[in-house]
Amino acid sequence: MSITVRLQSDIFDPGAETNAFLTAHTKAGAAVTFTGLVRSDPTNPITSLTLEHYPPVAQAQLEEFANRAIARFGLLKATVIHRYGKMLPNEPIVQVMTLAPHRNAAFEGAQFIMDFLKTDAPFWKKETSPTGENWVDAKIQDDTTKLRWE
Amino acid sequence: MSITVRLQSDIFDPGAETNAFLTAHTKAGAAVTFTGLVRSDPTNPITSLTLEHYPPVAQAQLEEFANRAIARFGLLKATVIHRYGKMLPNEPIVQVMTLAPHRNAAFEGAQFIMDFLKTDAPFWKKETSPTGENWVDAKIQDDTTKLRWE
Amino acid sequence: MKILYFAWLRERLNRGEETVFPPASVKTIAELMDWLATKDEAIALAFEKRDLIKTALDETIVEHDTPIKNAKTIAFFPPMTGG
Amino acid sequence: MKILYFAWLRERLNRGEETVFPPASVKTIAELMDWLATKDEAIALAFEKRDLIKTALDETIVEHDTPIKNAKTIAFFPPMTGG
Repeated sequence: MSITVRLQSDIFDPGAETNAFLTAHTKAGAAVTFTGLVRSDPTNPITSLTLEHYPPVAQAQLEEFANRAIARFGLLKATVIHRYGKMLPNEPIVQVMTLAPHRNAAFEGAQFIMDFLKTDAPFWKKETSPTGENWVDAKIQDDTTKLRWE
Repeated sequence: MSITVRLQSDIFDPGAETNAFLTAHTKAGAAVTFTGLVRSDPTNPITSLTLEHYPPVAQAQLEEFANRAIARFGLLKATVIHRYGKMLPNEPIVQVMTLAPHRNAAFEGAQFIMDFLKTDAPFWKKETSPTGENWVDAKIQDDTTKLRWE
Repeated sequence: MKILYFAWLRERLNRGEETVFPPASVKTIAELMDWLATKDEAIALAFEKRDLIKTALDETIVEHDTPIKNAKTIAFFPPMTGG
Repeated sequence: MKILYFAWLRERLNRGEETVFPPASVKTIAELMDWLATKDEAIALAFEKRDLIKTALDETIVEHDTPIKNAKTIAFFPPMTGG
Protein backbone atom coordinates (compact mmCIF):
# COMPACT_ATOMS: atom_id res chain seq x y z
CA MET A 1 0.00 0.00 0.00
CA SER A 2 1.36 3.44 -0.85
CA ILE A 3 -0.19 5.23 2.12
CA THR A 4 0.36 4.68 5.83
CA VAL A 5 -1.47 6.48 8.64
CA ARG A 6 -0.44 5.88 12.23
CA LEU A 7 -2.08 7.37 15.33
CA GLN A 8 -0.13 6.80 18.53
CA SER A 9 0.43 8.25 21.99
CA ASP A 10 4.09 7.23 22.10
CA ILE A 11 6.72 9.71 21.03
CA PHE A 12 8.39 8.92 17.68
CA ASP A 13 11.86 9.55 16.26
CA PRO A 14 11.54 11.97 13.29
CA GLY A 15 14.82 10.95 11.63
CA ALA A 16 14.27 7.22 12.07
CA GLU A 17 10.79 7.60 10.53
CA THR A 18 12.26 9.49 7.57
CA ASN A 19 14.87 6.79 6.99
CA ALA A 20 12.26 4.02 7.22
CA PHE A 21 10.14 5.95 4.71
CA LEU A 22 13.07 6.44 2.29
CA THR A 23 13.30 2.82 1.23
CA ALA A 24 14.61 2.39 -2.29
CA HIS A 25 11.87 3.22 -4.76
CA THR A 26 12.12 3.23 -8.51
CA LYS A 27 11.30 6.70 -9.90
CA ALA A 28 11.83 8.41 -6.53
CA GLY A 29 13.68 11.70 -6.91
CA ALA A 30 12.35 13.82 -4.06
CA ALA A 31 11.19 13.29 -0.50
CA VAL A 32 9.69 15.81 1.91
CA THR A 33 9.31 15.35 5.66
CA PHE A 34 7.21 17.81 7.61
CA THR A 35 7.46 17.63 11.40
CA GLY A 36 5.14 19.59 13.69
CA LEU A 37 6.64 20.31 17.10
CA VAL A 38 5.18 21.34 20.45
CA ARG A 39 5.91 25.08 20.55
CA SER A 40 6.43 26.89 23.81
CA ASP A 41 7.00 30.55 23.12
CA PRO A 42 9.08 32.12 25.91
CA THR A 43 6.61 35.03 26.09
CA ASN A 44 3.82 32.54 26.80
CA PRO A 45 5.42 29.25 27.87
CA ILE A 46 3.48 26.02 28.28
CA THR A 47 4.38 23.05 30.45
CA SER A 48 2.62 20.46 28.30
CA LEU A 49 0.22 19.96 25.41
CA THR A 50 -2.55 17.36 25.43
CA LEU A 51 -4.18 16.16 22.23
CA GLU A 52 -7.63 14.64 22.23
CA HIS A 53 -8.88 12.86 19.11
CA TYR A 54 -11.79 10.90 17.66
CA PRO A 55 -9.88 7.76 16.63
CA PRO A 56 -11.87 6.19 13.77
CA VAL A 57 -12.64 9.53 12.12
CA ALA A 58 -9.09 10.83 12.53
CA GLN A 59 -7.75 7.65 10.92
CA ALA A 60 -10.26 7.74 8.05
CA GLN A 61 -9.77 11.46 7.34
CA LEU A 62 -5.98 11.21 7.29
CA GLU A 63 -6.17 8.19 4.97
CA GLU A 64 -8.45 10.15 2.68
CA PHE A 65 -6.14 13.21 2.58
CA ALA A 66 -3.13 10.98 1.90
CA ASN A 67 -4.95 9.15 -0.90
CA ARG A 68 -6.11 12.42 -2.43
CA ALA A 69 -2.55 13.76 -2.31
CA ILE A 70 -1.24 10.61 -4.02
CA ALA A 71 -3.81 10.98 -6.82
CA ARG A 72 -3.53 14.74 -7.23
CA PHE A 73 0.27 15.13 -7.18
CA GLY A 74 1.33 11.73 -8.49
CA LEU A 75 3.08 10.80 -5.27
CA LEU A 76 4.76 7.41 -5.02
CA LYS A 77 4.10 7.13 -1.29
CA ALA A 78 2.76 9.13 1.67
CA THR A 79 2.90 8.54 5.41
CA VAL A 80 1.19 10.42 8.23
CA ILE A 81 2.02 9.90 11.90
CA HIS A 82 -0.04 11.82 14.48
CA ARG A 83 0.25 11.61 18.24
CA TYR A 84 -2.46 12.00 20.85
CA GLY A 85 -2.27 12.32 24.64
CA LYS A 86 0.19 14.39 26.61
CA MET A 87 3.40 15.78 25.13
CA LEU A 88 6.14 18.19 26.19
CA PRO A 89 7.65 21.30 24.55
CA ASN A 90 9.85 20.52 21.52
CA GLU A 91 8.48 16.99 21.14
CA PRO A 92 7.14 16.02 17.70
CA ILE A 93 3.33 16.00 17.37
CA VAL A 94 2.86 15.09 13.74
CA GLN A 95 4.96 13.99 10.78
CA VAL A 96 3.93 13.91 7.13
CA MET A 97 6.24 12.32 4.55
CA THR A 98 5.88 12.27 0.78
CA LEU A 99 7.90 10.62 -1.98
CA ALA A 100 7.65 11.71 -5.62
CA PRO A 101 9.60 11.77 -8.87
CA HIS A 102 10.10 15.55 -8.62
CA ARG A 103 10.32 18.13 -5.86
CA ASN A 104 7.20 20.20 -6.46
CA ALA A 105 4.94 17.16 -6.16
CA ALA A 106 6.63 16.12 -2.90
CA PHE A 107 6.38 19.63 -1.42
CA GLU A 108 2.80 20.24 -2.52
CA GLY A 109 1.64 16.78 -1.46
CA ALA A 110 2.94 17.33 2.08
CA GLN A 111 1.46 20.85 2.25
CA PHE A 112 -1.90 19.58 0.97
CA ILE A 113 -2.06 16.84 3.62
CA MET A 114 -1.06 19.27 6.40
CA ASP A 115 -3.58 21.91 5.30
CA PHE A 116 -6.48 19.45 5.44
CA LEU A 117 -5.18 17.79 8.60
CA LYS A 118 -5.21 21.17 10.38
CA THR A 119 -8.88 21.92 9.69
CA ASP A 120 -10.58 18.61 8.90
CA ALA A 121 -9.03 15.89 11.08
CA PRO A 122 -10.62 15.53 14.54
CA PHE A 123 -7.81 16.44 16.92
CA TRP A 124 -8.03 19.09 19.63
CA LYS A 125 -5.14 20.70 21.48
CA LYS A 126 -5.21 21.72 25.11
CA GLU A 127 -2.28 23.73 26.49
CA THR A 128 -1.25 23.44 30.11
CA SER A 129 0.73 26.39 31.48
CA PRO A 130 1.67 27.57 34.97
CA THR A 131 -1.56 29.61 34.94
CA GLY A 132 -3.96 26.83 33.96
CA GLU A 133 -5.40 24.91 31.02
CA ASN A 134 -6.61 26.31 27.76
CA TRP A 135 -8.18 24.71 24.68
CA VAL A 136 -6.42 26.11 21.61
CA ASP A 137 -8.70 28.09 19.30
CA ALA A 138 -8.97 27.11 15.64
CA LYS A 139 -7.33 29.66 13.34
CA ILE A 140 -9.38 31.23 10.57
CA GLN A 141 -6.11 31.45 8.65
CA ASP A 142 -6.01 27.66 8.44
CA ASP A 143 -9.38 27.66 6.65
CA THR A 144 -8.09 30.31 4.27
CA THR A 145 -4.84 28.48 3.58
CA LYS A 146 -6.77 25.37 2.58
CA LEU A 147 -8.61 27.28 -0.14
CA ARG A 148 -5.47 27.28 -2.30
CA TRP A 149 -6.24 23.69 -3.27
CA GLU A 150 -9.71 24.45 -4.69
CA MET B 1 24.85 30.84 13.32
CA SER B 2 21.39 30.08 12.02
CA ILE B 3 22.53 28.82 8.62
CA THR B 4 24.77 25.89 7.75
CA VAL B 5 25.93 24.92 4.26
CA ARG B 6 27.95 21.74 3.75
CA LEU B 7 29.39 20.49 0.48
CA GLN B 8 30.74 16.95 0.67
CA SER B 9 31.45 13.91 -1.50
CA ASP B 10 30.59 11.42 1.28
CA ILE B 11 27.11 10.03 1.44
CA PHE B 12 25.01 11.36 4.35
CA ASP B 13 22.24 9.87 6.50
CA PRO B 14 19.03 11.86 5.86
CA GLY B 15 17.33 10.91 9.12
CA ALA B 16 20.40 11.48 11.27
CA GLU B 17 20.80 14.92 9.67
CA THR B 18 17.17 15.75 10.42
CA ASN B 19 17.55 14.72 14.04
CA ALA B 20 20.74 16.74 14.41
CA PHE B 21 18.92 19.73 12.90
CA LEU B 22 15.92 19.35 15.24
CA THR B 23 17.71 20.44 18.37
CA ALA B 24 15.42 22.09 20.90
CA HIS B 25 14.64 25.62 19.80
CA THR B 26 12.40 28.11 21.50
CA LYS B 27 9.57 29.17 19.16
CA ALA B 28 10.06 26.17 16.83
CA GLY B 29 6.75 24.70 15.72
CA ALA B 30 7.50 23.32 12.26
CA ALA B 31 10.41 21.67 10.48
CA VAL B 32 10.71 20.67 6.83
CA THR B 33 13.32 18.33 5.38
CA PHE B 34 13.66 18.08 1.62
CA THR B 35 15.82 15.24 0.31
CA GLY B 36 16.78 14.98 -3.36
CA LEU B 37 17.56 11.40 -4.45
CA VAL B 38 19.41 9.91 -7.42
CA ARG B 39 16.55 8.82 -9.69
CA SER B 40 16.92 5.91 -12.04
CA ASP B 41 13.74 5.50 -14.00
CA PRO B 42 13.31 1.85 -15.09
CA THR B 43 12.49 3.02 -18.63
CA ASN B 44 15.85 4.79 -18.76
CA PRO B 45 18.04 3.39 -15.99
CA ILE B 46 21.36 4.88 -14.96
CA THR B 47 24.25 3.14 -13.25
CA SER B 48 25.61 6.25 -11.54
CA LEU B 49 25.38 10.02 -11.33
CA THR B 50 28.41 12.29 -11.09
CA LEU B 51 28.16 15.84 -9.83
CA GLU B 52 30.75 18.43 -10.72
CA HIS B 53 30.76 21.75 -8.87
CA TYR B 54 32.58 25.07 -8.54
CA PRO B 55 33.32 24.92 -4.80
CA PRO B 56 33.67 28.54 -3.61
CA VAL B 57 30.77 29.78 -5.73
CA ALA B 58 28.51 26.85 -4.80
CA GLN B 59 29.21 27.50 -1.11
CA ALA B 60 28.62 31.26 -1.39
CA GLN B 61 25.45 30.91 -3.45
CA LEU B 62 23.89 28.35 -1.09
CA GLU B 63 24.75 30.54 1.91
CA GLU B 64 23.09 33.47 0.19
CA PHE B 65 19.90 31.52 -0.62
CA ALA B 66 19.72 30.23 2.96
CA ASN B 67 20.19 33.73 4.39
CA ARG B 68 17.57 35.18 2.05
CA ALA B 69 15.13 32.42 3.09
CA ILE B 70 15.77 33.17 6.78
CA ALA B 71 15.06 36.87 6.23
CA ARG B 72 12.09 36.44 3.91
CA PHE B 73 10.18 33.73 5.77
CA GLY B 74 11.31 34.40 9.33
CA LEU B 75 13.01 31.01 9.64
CA LEU B 76 14.75 30.14 12.89
CA LYS B 77 17.36 28.00 11.14
CA ALA B 78 18.25 26.57 7.72
CA THR B 79 20.73 23.90 6.65
CA VAL B 80 21.79 22.83 3.15
CA ILE B 81 23.87 19.72 2.45
CA HIS B 82 24.90 19.07 -1.16
CA ARG B 83 27.06 16.23 -2.40
CA TYR B 84 29.50 16.19 -5.33
CA GLY B 85 31.33 13.35 -7.03
CA LYS B 86 29.93 9.95 -7.93
CA MET B 87 26.71 8.58 -6.45
CA LEU B 88 24.41 5.61 -7.02
CA PRO B 89 20.67 5.30 -7.68
CA ASN B 90 18.51 6.04 -4.61
CA GLU B 91 21.36 7.73 -2.75
CA PRO B 92 20.67 11.22 -1.39
CA ILE B 93 22.17 14.12 -3.39
CA VAL B 94 20.95 17.13 -1.49
CA GLN B 95 19.10 17.93 1.71
CA VAL B 96 17.53 21.23 2.71
CA MET B 97 16.14 21.67 6.23
CA THR B 98 14.19 24.60 7.63
CA LEU B 99 12.86 25.37 11.12
CA ALA B 100 10.15 27.97 11.73
CA PRO B 101 7.40 28.92 14.18
CA HIS B 102 4.70 27.88 11.67
CA ARG B 103 4.39 25.42 8.82
CA ASN B 104 3.98 27.73 5.83
CA ALA B 105 7.27 29.47 6.56
CA ALA B 106 9.09 26.15 6.91
CA PHE B 107 7.61 24.79 3.64
CA GLU B 108 8.15 27.97 1.65
CA GLY B 109 11.67 28.49 2.99
CA ALA B 110 12.72 25.01 1.84
CA GLN B 111 11.04 25.44 -1.56
CA PHE B 112 12.67 28.85 -2.03
CA ILE B 113 16.15 27.47 -1.29
CA MET B 114 15.61 24.47 -3.60
CA ASP B 115 14.26 26.63 -6.45
CA PHE B 116 17.33 28.88 -6.43
CA LEU B 117 19.70 25.97 -5.83
CA LYS B 118 18.39 24.26 -8.98
CA THR B 119 19.12 27.17 -11.32
CA ASP B 120 21.72 29.37 -9.62
CA ALA B 121 24.16 27.13 -7.73
CA PRO B 122 27.09 25.85 -9.84
CA PHE B 123 26.54 22.07 -9.87
CA TRP B 124 26.36 19.94 -13.01
CA LYS B 125 25.01 16.41 -13.28
CA LYS B 126 26.40 13.73 -15.55
CA GLU B 127 24.49 10.47 -15.86
CA THR B 128 26.28 7.22 -16.60
CA SER B 129 24.13 4.49 -18.14
CA PRO B 130 24.89 1.19 -19.89
CA THR B 131 24.88 3.16 -23.16
CA GLY B 132 27.34 5.88 -22.14
CA GLU B 133 27.65 9.23 -20.41
CA ASN B 134 25.36 12.21 -20.69
CA TRP B 135 25.40 15.70 -19.17
CA VAL B 136 21.91 16.45 -17.89
CA ASP B 137 20.22 19.39 -19.63
CA ALA B 138 18.92 22.29 -17.56
CA LYS B 139 15.13 22.44 -17.46
CA ILE B 140 13.38 25.60 -18.57
CA GLN B 141 10.69 24.66 -16.06
CA ASP B 142 13.14 25.27 -13.23
CA ASP B 143 13.62 28.86 -14.41
CA THR B 144 9.86 29.29 -14.54
CA THR B 145 9.29 27.79 -11.09
CA LYS B 146 11.73 30.26 -9.58
CA LEU B 147 9.67 33.21 -10.84
CA ARG B 148 7.05 32.56 -8.14
CA TRP B 149 9.33 34.27 -5.63
CA GLU B 150 9.54 37.59 -7.52
CA MET C 1 -28.67 6.63 19.57
CA LYS C 2 -25.22 7.28 20.99
CA ILE C 3 -24.01 10.88 21.31
CA LEU C 4 -20.29 11.68 21.64
CA TYR C 5 -18.77 14.95 22.86
CA PHE C 6 -15.14 15.99 22.44
CA ALA C 7 -12.70 18.60 23.77
CA TRP C 8 -14.22 21.59 25.60
CA LEU C 9 -17.72 20.32 24.83
CA ARG C 10 -16.95 17.11 26.70
CA GLU C 11 -15.43 19.03 29.61
CA ARG C 12 -18.27 21.52 29.88
CA LEU C 13 -20.94 18.80 29.75
CA ASN C 14 -18.98 16.56 32.10
CA ARG C 15 -19.51 13.54 29.86
CA GLY C 16 -17.90 12.07 26.73
CA GLU C 17 -20.94 10.11 25.65
CA GLU C 18 -24.56 9.44 26.40
CA THR C 19 -27.45 7.49 24.91
CA VAL C 20 -30.57 9.42 23.87
CA PHE C 21 -33.92 8.51 22.30
CA PRO C 22 -35.09 11.47 20.23
CA PRO C 23 -38.71 11.45 18.97
CA ALA C 24 -39.42 10.61 15.32
CA SER C 25 -40.00 14.32 14.61
CA VAL C 26 -36.20 14.92 14.98
CA LYS C 27 -35.05 14.34 11.42
CA THR C 28 -31.76 16.24 10.97
CA ILE C 29 -28.68 16.92 13.07
CA ALA C 30 -29.79 20.54 13.49
CA GLU C 31 -33.13 19.32 14.86
CA LEU C 32 -31.29 16.91 17.17
CA MET C 33 -29.23 19.84 18.48
CA ASP C 34 -32.44 21.82 19.14
CA TRP C 35 -33.98 18.84 20.93
CA LEU C 36 -30.86 18.18 23.06
CA ALA C 37 -30.78 21.87 23.99
CA THR C 38 -34.37 21.80 25.28
CA LYS C 39 -33.50 18.88 27.56
CA ASP C 40 -30.26 20.25 29.06
CA GLU C 41 -29.34 23.84 29.84
CA ALA C 42 -25.58 23.14 29.65
CA ILE C 43 -26.07 21.80 26.12
CA ALA C 44 -28.23 24.80 25.20
CA LEU C 45 -25.40 27.07 26.31
CA ALA C 46 -22.67 25.02 24.61
CA PHE C 47 -24.63 24.86 21.34
CA GLU C 48 -25.39 28.59 21.35
CA LYS C 49 -22.95 29.44 18.57
CA ARG C 50 -23.97 26.77 16.10
CA ASP C 51 -21.18 27.44 13.61
CA LEU C 52 -18.62 26.53 16.29
CA ILE C 53 -20.05 23.02 16.58
CA LYS C 54 -18.94 20.39 14.08
CA THR C 55 -20.62 17.04 13.73
CA ALA C 56 -19.99 13.49 12.55
CA LEU C 57 -22.69 10.95 11.76
CA ASP C 58 -21.64 7.33 12.06
CA GLU C 59 -17.98 8.37 11.84
CA THR C 60 -18.35 10.62 8.81
CA ILE C 61 -18.06 14.40 9.14
CA VAL C 62 -21.29 16.01 7.92
CA GLU C 63 -23.17 19.33 7.89
CA HIS C 64 -25.92 20.19 10.38
CA ASP C 65 -28.67 19.78 7.78
CA THR C 66 -27.86 16.10 7.24
CA PRO C 67 -30.77 13.70 7.88
CA ILE C 68 -30.19 11.41 10.85
CA LYS C 69 -32.13 8.39 9.49
CA ASN C 70 -30.94 5.28 11.33
CA ALA C 71 -27.64 6.71 12.59
CA LYS C 72 -26.12 4.81 15.49
CA THR C 73 -23.63 7.48 16.61
CA ILE C 74 -23.63 11.26 16.34
CA ALA C 75 -20.57 13.17 17.52
CA PHE C 76 -20.36 16.87 18.43
CA PHE C 77 -17.05 18.71 18.67
CA PRO C 78 -15.38 22.12 18.29
CA PRO C 79 -13.39 23.15 15.18
CA MET C 80 -10.31 20.96 14.89
CA THR C 81 -6.89 22.12 16.04
CA GLY C 82 -4.58 19.21 15.29
CA GLY C 83 -1.24 19.16 13.54
CA MET D 1 44.11 35.96 -15.95
CA LYS D 2 42.96 32.48 -15.04
CA ILE D 3 40.09 30.93 -17.03
CA LEU D 4 38.06 28.02 -15.61
CA TYR D 5 35.83 25.66 -17.57
CA PHE D 6 33.24 23.30 -16.04
CA ALA D 7 31.12 20.30 -17.04
CA TRP D 8 30.76 19.65 -20.78
CA LEU D 9 32.75 22.79 -21.58
CA ARG D 10 35.71 21.37 -19.63
CA GLU D 11 35.35 18.01 -21.35
CA ARG D 12 35.05 19.43 -24.86
CA LEU D 13 38.02 21.75 -24.41
CA ASN D 14 40.06 19.05 -22.69
CA ARG D 15 41.09 21.41 -19.93
CA GLY D 16 39.64 22.70 -16.66
CA GLU D 17 41.74 25.82 -16.56
CA GLU D 18 44.25 27.89 -18.47
CA THR D 19 46.00 31.23 -18.12
CA VAL D 20 45.49 33.85 -20.82
CA PHE D 21 46.70 37.40 -21.43
CA PRO D 22 44.00 39.27 -23.33
CA PRO D 23 44.89 42.67 -24.84
CA ALA D 24 43.70 45.86 -23.12
CA SER D 25 41.00 46.26 -25.78
CA VAL D 26 39.12 43.29 -24.22
CA LYS D 27 36.98 45.11 -21.66
CA THR D 28 33.94 42.89 -20.95
CA ILE D 29 33.31 39.18 -20.53
CA ALA D 30 31.51 39.14 -23.89
CA GLU D 31 34.64 40.65 -25.51
CA LEU D 32 36.79 38.07 -23.72
CA MET D 33 34.59 35.32 -25.17
CA ASP D 34 35.01 36.80 -28.67
CA TRP D 35 38.77 37.02 -28.19
CA LEU D 36 39.06 33.44 -26.82
CA ALA D 37 36.98 32.20 -29.78
CA THR D 38 39.37 33.78 -32.31
CA LYS D 39 42.30 31.96 -30.69
CA ASP D 40 40.76 28.48 -30.46
CA GLU D 41 38.32 26.77 -32.80
CA ALA D 42 37.02 24.40 -30.05
CA ILE D 43 36.16 27.44 -27.92
CA ALA D 44 34.53 29.17 -30.91
CA LEU D 45 32.31 26.10 -31.33
CA ALA D 46 31.58 25.71 -27.62
CA PHE D 47 30.70 29.40 -27.28
CA GLU D 48 28.46 29.40 -30.36
CA LYS D 49 25.20 29.56 -28.39
CA ARG D 50 26.11 32.39 -26.05
CA ASP D 51 22.99 32.14 -23.90
CA LEU D 52 24.01 28.59 -22.93
CA ILE D 53 27.23 29.86 -21.37
CA LYS D 54 27.14 31.23 -17.85
CA THR D 55 30.02 33.10 -16.27
CA ALA D 56 31.52 33.99 -12.93
CA LEU D 57 34.04 36.78 -12.33
CA ASP D 58 36.25 36.34 -9.27
CA GLU D 59 33.78 33.82 -7.85
CA THR D 60 30.67 35.92 -8.39
CA ILE D 61 28.12 34.96 -11.03
CA VAL D 62 27.73 37.83 -13.50
CA GLU D 63 26.23 38.70 -16.90
CA HIS D 64 28.26 38.72 -20.13
CA ASP D 65 28.30 42.53 -20.33
CA THR D 66 30.20 42.85 -17.02
CA PRO D 67 33.52 44.75 -17.26
CA ILE D 68 36.53 42.56 -16.55
CA LYS D 69 38.72 45.27 -14.99
CA ASN D 70 41.39 43.57 -12.88
CA ALA D 71 39.67 40.21 -12.53
CA LYS D 72 41.94 37.34 -11.53
CA THR D 73 39.61 34.46 -12.45
CA ILE D 74 36.85 34.14 -15.02
CA ALA D 75 34.83 30.92 -15.10
CA PHE D 76 32.69 29.62 -17.98
CA PHE D 77 30.07 26.90 -17.48
CA PRO D 78 26.76 25.56 -18.78
CA PRO D 79 23.41 26.24 -17.07
CA MET D 80 23.38 24.63 -13.64
CA THR D 81 21.72 21.28 -12.99
CA GLY D 82 22.27 20.60 -9.28
CA GLY D 83 19.83 19.52 -6.62
